[in-house]
Amino acid sequence: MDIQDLEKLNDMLDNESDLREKIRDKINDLDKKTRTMVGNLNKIHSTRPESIPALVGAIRPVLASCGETFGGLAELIPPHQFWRWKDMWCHSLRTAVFVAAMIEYLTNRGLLSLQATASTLGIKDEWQDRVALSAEDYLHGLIGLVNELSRLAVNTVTLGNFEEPLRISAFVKDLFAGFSMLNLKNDVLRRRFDSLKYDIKKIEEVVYDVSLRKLVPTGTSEAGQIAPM
Amino acid sequence: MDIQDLEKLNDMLDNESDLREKIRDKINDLDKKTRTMVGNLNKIHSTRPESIPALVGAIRPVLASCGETFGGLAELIPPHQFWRWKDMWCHSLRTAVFVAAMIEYLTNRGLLSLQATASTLGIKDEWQDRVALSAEDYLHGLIGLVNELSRLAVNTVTLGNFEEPLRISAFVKDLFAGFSMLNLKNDVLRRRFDSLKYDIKKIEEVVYDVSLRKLVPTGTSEAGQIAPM
Amino acid sequence: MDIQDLEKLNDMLDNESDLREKIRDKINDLDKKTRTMVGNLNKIHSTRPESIPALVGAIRPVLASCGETFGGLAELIPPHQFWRWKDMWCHSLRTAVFVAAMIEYLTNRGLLSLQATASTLGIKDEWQDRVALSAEDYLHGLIGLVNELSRLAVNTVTLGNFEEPLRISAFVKDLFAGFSMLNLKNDVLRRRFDSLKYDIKKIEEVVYDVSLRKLVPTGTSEAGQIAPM
Amino acid sequence: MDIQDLEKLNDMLDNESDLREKIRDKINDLDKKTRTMVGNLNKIHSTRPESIPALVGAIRPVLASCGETFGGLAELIPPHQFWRWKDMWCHSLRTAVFVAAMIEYLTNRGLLSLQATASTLGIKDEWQDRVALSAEDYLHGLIGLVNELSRLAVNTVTLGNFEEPLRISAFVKDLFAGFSMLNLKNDVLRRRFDSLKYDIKKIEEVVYDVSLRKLVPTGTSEAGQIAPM
Amino acid sequence: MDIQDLEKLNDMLDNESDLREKIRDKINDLDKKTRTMVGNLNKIHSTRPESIPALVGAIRPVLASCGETFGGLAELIPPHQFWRWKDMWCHSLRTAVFVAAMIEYLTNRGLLSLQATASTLGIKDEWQDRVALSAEDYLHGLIGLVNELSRLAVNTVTLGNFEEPLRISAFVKDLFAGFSMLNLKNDVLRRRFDSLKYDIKKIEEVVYDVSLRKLVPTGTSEAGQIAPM
Amino acid sequence: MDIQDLEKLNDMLDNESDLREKIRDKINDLDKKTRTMVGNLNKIHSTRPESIPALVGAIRPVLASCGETFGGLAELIPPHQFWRWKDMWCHSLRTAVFVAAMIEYLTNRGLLSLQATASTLGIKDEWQDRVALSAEDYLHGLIGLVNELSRLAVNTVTLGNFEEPLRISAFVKDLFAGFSMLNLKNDVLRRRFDSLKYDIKKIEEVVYDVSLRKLVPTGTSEAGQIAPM
Amino acid sequence: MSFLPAFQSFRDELDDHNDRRERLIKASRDITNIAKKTIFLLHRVVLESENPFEDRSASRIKAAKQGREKLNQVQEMYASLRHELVGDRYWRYQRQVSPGLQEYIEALSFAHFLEHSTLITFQQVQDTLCDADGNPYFPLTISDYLLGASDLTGELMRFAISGFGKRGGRSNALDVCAFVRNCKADFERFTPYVRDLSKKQSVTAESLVKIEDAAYAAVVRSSEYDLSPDMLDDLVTTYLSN
Amino acid sequence: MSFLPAFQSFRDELDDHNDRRERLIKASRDITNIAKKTIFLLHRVVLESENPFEDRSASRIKAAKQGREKLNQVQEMYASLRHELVGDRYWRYQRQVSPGLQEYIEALSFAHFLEHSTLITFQQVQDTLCDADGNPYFPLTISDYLLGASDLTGELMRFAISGFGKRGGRSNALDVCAFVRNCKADFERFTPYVRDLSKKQSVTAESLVKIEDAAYAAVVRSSEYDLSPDMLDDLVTTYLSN
Ligand SMILES: [Mn+2]
Ligand SMILES: [Mn+2]
Repeated sequence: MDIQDLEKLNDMLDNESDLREKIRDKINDLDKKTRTMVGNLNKIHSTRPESIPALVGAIRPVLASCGETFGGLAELIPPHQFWRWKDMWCHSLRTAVFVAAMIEYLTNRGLLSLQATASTLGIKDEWQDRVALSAEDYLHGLIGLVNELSRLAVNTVTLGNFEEPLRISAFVKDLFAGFSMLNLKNDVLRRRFDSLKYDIKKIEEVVYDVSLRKLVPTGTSEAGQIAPM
Repeated sequence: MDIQDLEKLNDMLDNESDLREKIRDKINDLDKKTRTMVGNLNKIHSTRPESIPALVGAIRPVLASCGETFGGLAELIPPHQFWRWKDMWCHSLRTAVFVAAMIEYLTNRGLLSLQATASTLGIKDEWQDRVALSAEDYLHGLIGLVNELSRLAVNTVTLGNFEEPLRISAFVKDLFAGFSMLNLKNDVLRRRFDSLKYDIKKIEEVVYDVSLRKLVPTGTSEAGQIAPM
Repeated sequence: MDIQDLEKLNDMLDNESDLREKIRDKINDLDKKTRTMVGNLNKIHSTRPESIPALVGAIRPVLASCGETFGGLAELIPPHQFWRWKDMWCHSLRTAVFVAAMIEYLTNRGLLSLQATASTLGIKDEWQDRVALSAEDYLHGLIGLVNELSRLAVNTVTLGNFEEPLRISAFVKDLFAGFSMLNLKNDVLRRRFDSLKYDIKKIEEVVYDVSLRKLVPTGTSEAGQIAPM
Repeated sequence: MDIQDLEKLNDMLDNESDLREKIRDKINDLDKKTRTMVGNLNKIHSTRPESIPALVGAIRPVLASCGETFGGLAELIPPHQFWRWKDMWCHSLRTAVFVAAMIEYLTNRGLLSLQATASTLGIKDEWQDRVALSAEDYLHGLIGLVNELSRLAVNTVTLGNFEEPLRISAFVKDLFAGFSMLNLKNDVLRRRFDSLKYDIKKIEEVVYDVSLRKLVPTGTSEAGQIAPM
Repeated sequence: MDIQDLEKLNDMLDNESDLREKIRDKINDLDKKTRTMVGNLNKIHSTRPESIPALVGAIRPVLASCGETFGGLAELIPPHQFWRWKDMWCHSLRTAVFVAAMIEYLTNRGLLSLQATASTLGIKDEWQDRVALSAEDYLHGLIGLVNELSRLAVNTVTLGNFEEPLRISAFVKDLFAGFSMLNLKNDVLRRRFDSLKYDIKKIEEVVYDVSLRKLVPTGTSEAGQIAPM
Repeated sequence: MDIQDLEKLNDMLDNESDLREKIRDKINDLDKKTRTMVGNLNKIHSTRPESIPALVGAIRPVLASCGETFGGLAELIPPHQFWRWKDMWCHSLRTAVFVAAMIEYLTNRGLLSLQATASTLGIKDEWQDRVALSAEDYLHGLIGLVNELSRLAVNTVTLGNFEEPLRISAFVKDLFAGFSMLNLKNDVLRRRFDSLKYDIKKIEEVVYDVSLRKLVPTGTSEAGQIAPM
Repeated sequence: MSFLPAFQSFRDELDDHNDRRERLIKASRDITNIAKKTIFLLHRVVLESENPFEDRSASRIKAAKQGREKLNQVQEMYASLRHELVGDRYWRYQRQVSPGLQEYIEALSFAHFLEHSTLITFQQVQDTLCDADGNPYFPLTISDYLLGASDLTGELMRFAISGFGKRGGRSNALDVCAFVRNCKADFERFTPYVRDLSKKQSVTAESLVKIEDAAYAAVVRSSEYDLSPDMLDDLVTTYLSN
Repeated sequence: MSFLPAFQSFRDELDDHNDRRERLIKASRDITNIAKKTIFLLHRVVLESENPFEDRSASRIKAAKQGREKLNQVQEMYASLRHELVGDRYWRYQRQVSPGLQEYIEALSFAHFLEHSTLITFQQVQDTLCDADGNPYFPLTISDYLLGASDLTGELMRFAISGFGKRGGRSNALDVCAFVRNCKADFERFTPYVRDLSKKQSVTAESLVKIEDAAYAAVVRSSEYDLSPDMLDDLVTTYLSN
């Protein structure tokens, strides 16, 4: 092997492995944040409606601070190498998407769009070729949201809140219709989409239980008309 | 090859395989005890609250006798070789931890600390370099406890005891919150911890079922107020 | 979960993962050295006898410097935890044993004893409970030596040196006889030892070829009489 | 090679391969029968209690006809060679054990003993050294029974029969307690036995569902008091 | 589960595992002997013809002592259970067959028949249903003999004995012709037999080398005319 | 499933499995013939040139009788299903090709063309869609021929025939040039073609040996001029 | 080098074979993709419709029609591949053709099920792979038919679960449960003959348990009330739409 | 169903991605086939030539030229795929692109070896994958370069063995032996960085042993005579052509 070539290759590989180390540091940062947020979000299952805003309020600043970390990442990643490195942080990113989407749901009972999610997470459009929110990661985050909402439907009833399951049901059905539009491969997303069907089934069962027990005051059941809890 | 060297090598190999045999004997002892205890503990799923103390009382002496076996092990293991052999008994040890922690729960509805578990099992501090209770094995035992408690939540309801699931729920959520604060690596322990969420979901569904049907007096969902069964 | 207990558990888990990182760094060090040495040793297959001493001379300082790395390891490993961590470096250690034994063979046509190997690698007796050379690792290194010597027998003939195969044959047969007297279990070591017979067959065929063609002075087939090259 | 020796060897090899062919034919016979029976037994999941006796009645003659096939096998197998050939039919035999045990359960809600199973299958004691029912095969058949009963517990409820799960629960727990007392090695049987706990959990959840909803008359949860369906 | 049935099952399982232990002890005995003999036989590759009888003489008593071990085995194995346990010792038995056949070759340049092998190893006809020498094991032993003879052909030339390869060639070809007449199935034996052609090729090349160089008196290539070495 | 469909499918499958059985019978026939022929051909390695014609003469009738078997096959195979079943007999067919090509070589020192091979084996053109000789099978047979010729090159020298290797060398080189024309996948044929290179190398070594020893009378070495042995 | 002409023709033959193999592999991938998209389409269309769970309802027939139209693309591809599979060639390239073909059969049988609530027959599948004169493009094998149809059970499981919350979804789960149970029973006898069918049967068994669990849940939930499941469904629906 | 527009765009994006992935897989298979054929061509042309084993001999240069010409097809394919791999896309579809690319590098490095008796450099490979202005079609990775070049050793082993009997073949075996030994040594340091390179190194080690055995055989055979190997070769050749 040519000596100069050898050295050039060596330099490239060293740079690459340095870079990997630095990226990993940033991701550790991000992981600490998502772990904290998920830990706090976990409390929604035992929190009464009136205390939810405070809970969400405590998470928001942490969520906002993610932008900084993504900014750090964007500085590290060389131009056009988004797809080269993204596997390293996609798990953390999906968790962050889940958190952002859950907070939006808890606040407005609505869906955070991809664009809005990216901006909530502080991911800037101009980083497109280095750090971006892909449709795939966004969709994984939403599936995480549905998983958690099916648990929430059960637990809000335990806490005596019989209207929330109806709202969850309406929201999740809409989301399911969206997912049904996609042509998926036999990949992870497909498998998670399949699992989503079980969440919907669970939610339907809760709705069935509370409907039949006539626990919903007449006239309030159209989801749109119910005030946020 | 030098004859003396050869003999030395052979001695080392022979000693090792003798020792392994003896350790295996001790572990067989231990296994017989844990199998008996687990067999008896299995009866909690069909035992009414008033008979639980007797059931637990019958297991305690067997649990106490484990100290003897660990003592035998500690005599066998050469100094400094805890880490060489511990894989041989870690499965049995984790089962013993599970038994000790379950008995504590059934008696006081509380968590047995690592220190208290070691002392219940008769593992002495001065054996540190030969036989010890590692954090990892302790945590594995606790995960086993949660697995079993989710089953218990289901079965106590079948037996007409609707309050126990609430206590289990409170206990397990507390434990889960603790686990969430640990920095677990992506290893077996993390994977088993992740699987806990299925147990929690199951317990939540039981609590949902009894709440929905108003089978527990209102206000009791704050578990702390319920007296032990 | 008790806060103090939690913190203690977390400290234990954190220390462990820090330590693992530091050990891995040391092993990377060691790997760089063994890779360099093996790379250089690889040249024996194309080096004429008169240049072998220079080649070996260039490797010796690197070999000597391993002691430093092992020293670093010995400082890192907590007392009594040799068996906990040794799997992490056993592959590198076995390569180092191979290098040391090959250098001894190339210099004196003799076998480096376990004791002498440990001392060549700078592994001190007083580290026994942290860093040591086990019989198993030593034997694995020797098997690596035989694998390489069978290739050497072929290549020295290509270089026009017809006597070296006779020495190799005598050395390897002696070593093989030694191995045959060990009580090996049916494990990795046994399997690698069984594979040695292919190396021996290959060496025998080389000796056959040079004997048949009378390329070595008659009577020299008793290897002892040949002076080192 | 000596001609006579050659011929003797060839005769031995030829006989063996003829025999294997004939045994395979018998096993194909047996397989056809077990496949028919399993296919019919599969209908229990969608059959109402009152039609079960007819279903079972249709299977009994097939089961009885197995004795003939085993008799054919017993004629083929040379004396003392039970252990040589038994692996060829153990899979089919275990299926047959499962069928016999299921039919007994469906008829009397009881366990068919090893002895009774052998006699139901028409395996005679005097064939001991050629065709016999080993403890291992019997136990494998029983595990298959439990696997199927956990499915049956679910499906009888779907058919509106809420009491059967209680009987299944009592039966399976009794069987499980029996298995727990066996000294199983760490082999296939142990692993299949360990998997039984999932079946038991599933059955317990069914019992929970019907108890919670008071779908069975109170007091009937002690299974012994329920008359066979 | 019936208590008596349970105990019977447990007894069966316990006896089996005791027996396995005892058989393993006997086989360890046998292994020690075969290992010693193989170790000694290994010396034929560097032993001059005149010293072969002494070498063989030293092995014969060990070989004779195998009968004792087989006798011990025959006492352990219950009637009719030859085929149940034989896999445990077939590896050792095949090695013993190899030793017996090699000694016969070295002494008389002839083939030891199956019958004669059994009697050399002290395996008695009346143990047929417990311990016997099957055609398969005998043939495996002979294949081991050919493997070793191809090595011997090479090494006798190195030792200056140019006639032995011719005898080996004649013997092996005769044996090969015999094997060719057997109706082997596509199993392990067939695969090992197919591999014999590499040994034969090697032997032919040795014969070629000595013929080409006229190292054997002309006319001697008809092996029958050569006196034993 | 539709009842009529069920029966139709069943009939088709039964026919298919009957057919498979009948084909297997024919192939057993064929195998017996090829085994006999290969066994006889094996004698060429120890047969002097003058006896080769007799040896070949004894094989020819067996070879001719293969046509009958192929005819039987052609009657069995349904139209257009050559590729469906051919895997069952391709091993035997390749052996038959090898035999035919070897006999041609031994008789005329020439290559039997694909067309001529098919006609020697009695495979008729009009069976094209049922039984045919594919290029692939023909080429496999030729590689088998080269394998055997490299062995023959060695053994003819042992028998004192120094001219045959030169003829073999010329023949095999031509064949190699042919094979080099092919674009192979990484499949079996490629692997066997690679192995063919070693055969050529072996033959070259024999030619080298005999050339340098000037054992070839000057003037006779141009292969074309040498009379068949 | 006297053998060259012969080997030149061998080369041409081998190259020809490899090129054809490549073409078929590519076509098979394309067919797989279309079939997969068709399956998603069917799920989508039928679940969005009014009466997805009513036998032979207009909406199911409409969904099936849309699926069939998409599958026409595949049929056209097979028509154009016809010369590559002529005579014996299907058997030679079976391993390349089967994956796409089985996926096609899965999609086709799903459309058929929606329309007729039955399992498509062997002949019906073969009929879709024939020219205008009824000559098959290639012989359909039982193996491809059974393995493709076996995959249908997985899609039916998804259909039953995701329709669970809709009106009639509970009784649909019971119907699908019976259908899949019959498929499993009918296929069983073919397992000794068809390679890999046992593996597919295990997957079917898993799907069946999932459907059984859903059917069970439907019955258990409604068992506390003294009304038929359908009436309960109506109650809930009325309730929610109030 | 307010989310439909968003999901419609996700569907388009996913379909687009899957279609591109399919196109690249197909292209990669085609490239692999051309590269494999080129390797056979190189073996064939060089072994049929007059002086296959003479450094920089006209016949070796001619063979290399023929190989390069065939590989032009591959370069044109990469040029036409350029838009599929623009910007970041190479990294996204690396797993689809690599197999064909590595096979191409193997073929290219074989041609290069025949012409120059050296290992083609990283830059030289990248240069073949650029447009007229020197802009690369996509970034060449070290991993593809090393894994492709590593496969060269297997072809060199075949080259050494099959040329063994020809004039100069014996010393060629010695030369190739040295070259492969150096490759193996040089590549070793990259193994911690490049996935799968260790496995390839094991294959190289096996090839090396085969070449060493051939070189050994050459020396042993000629060692009985007091002449240089080349003179012995000449003797044999003269002898045979007499
Ligand atoms: Mn599918
Ligand atoms: Mn290659």
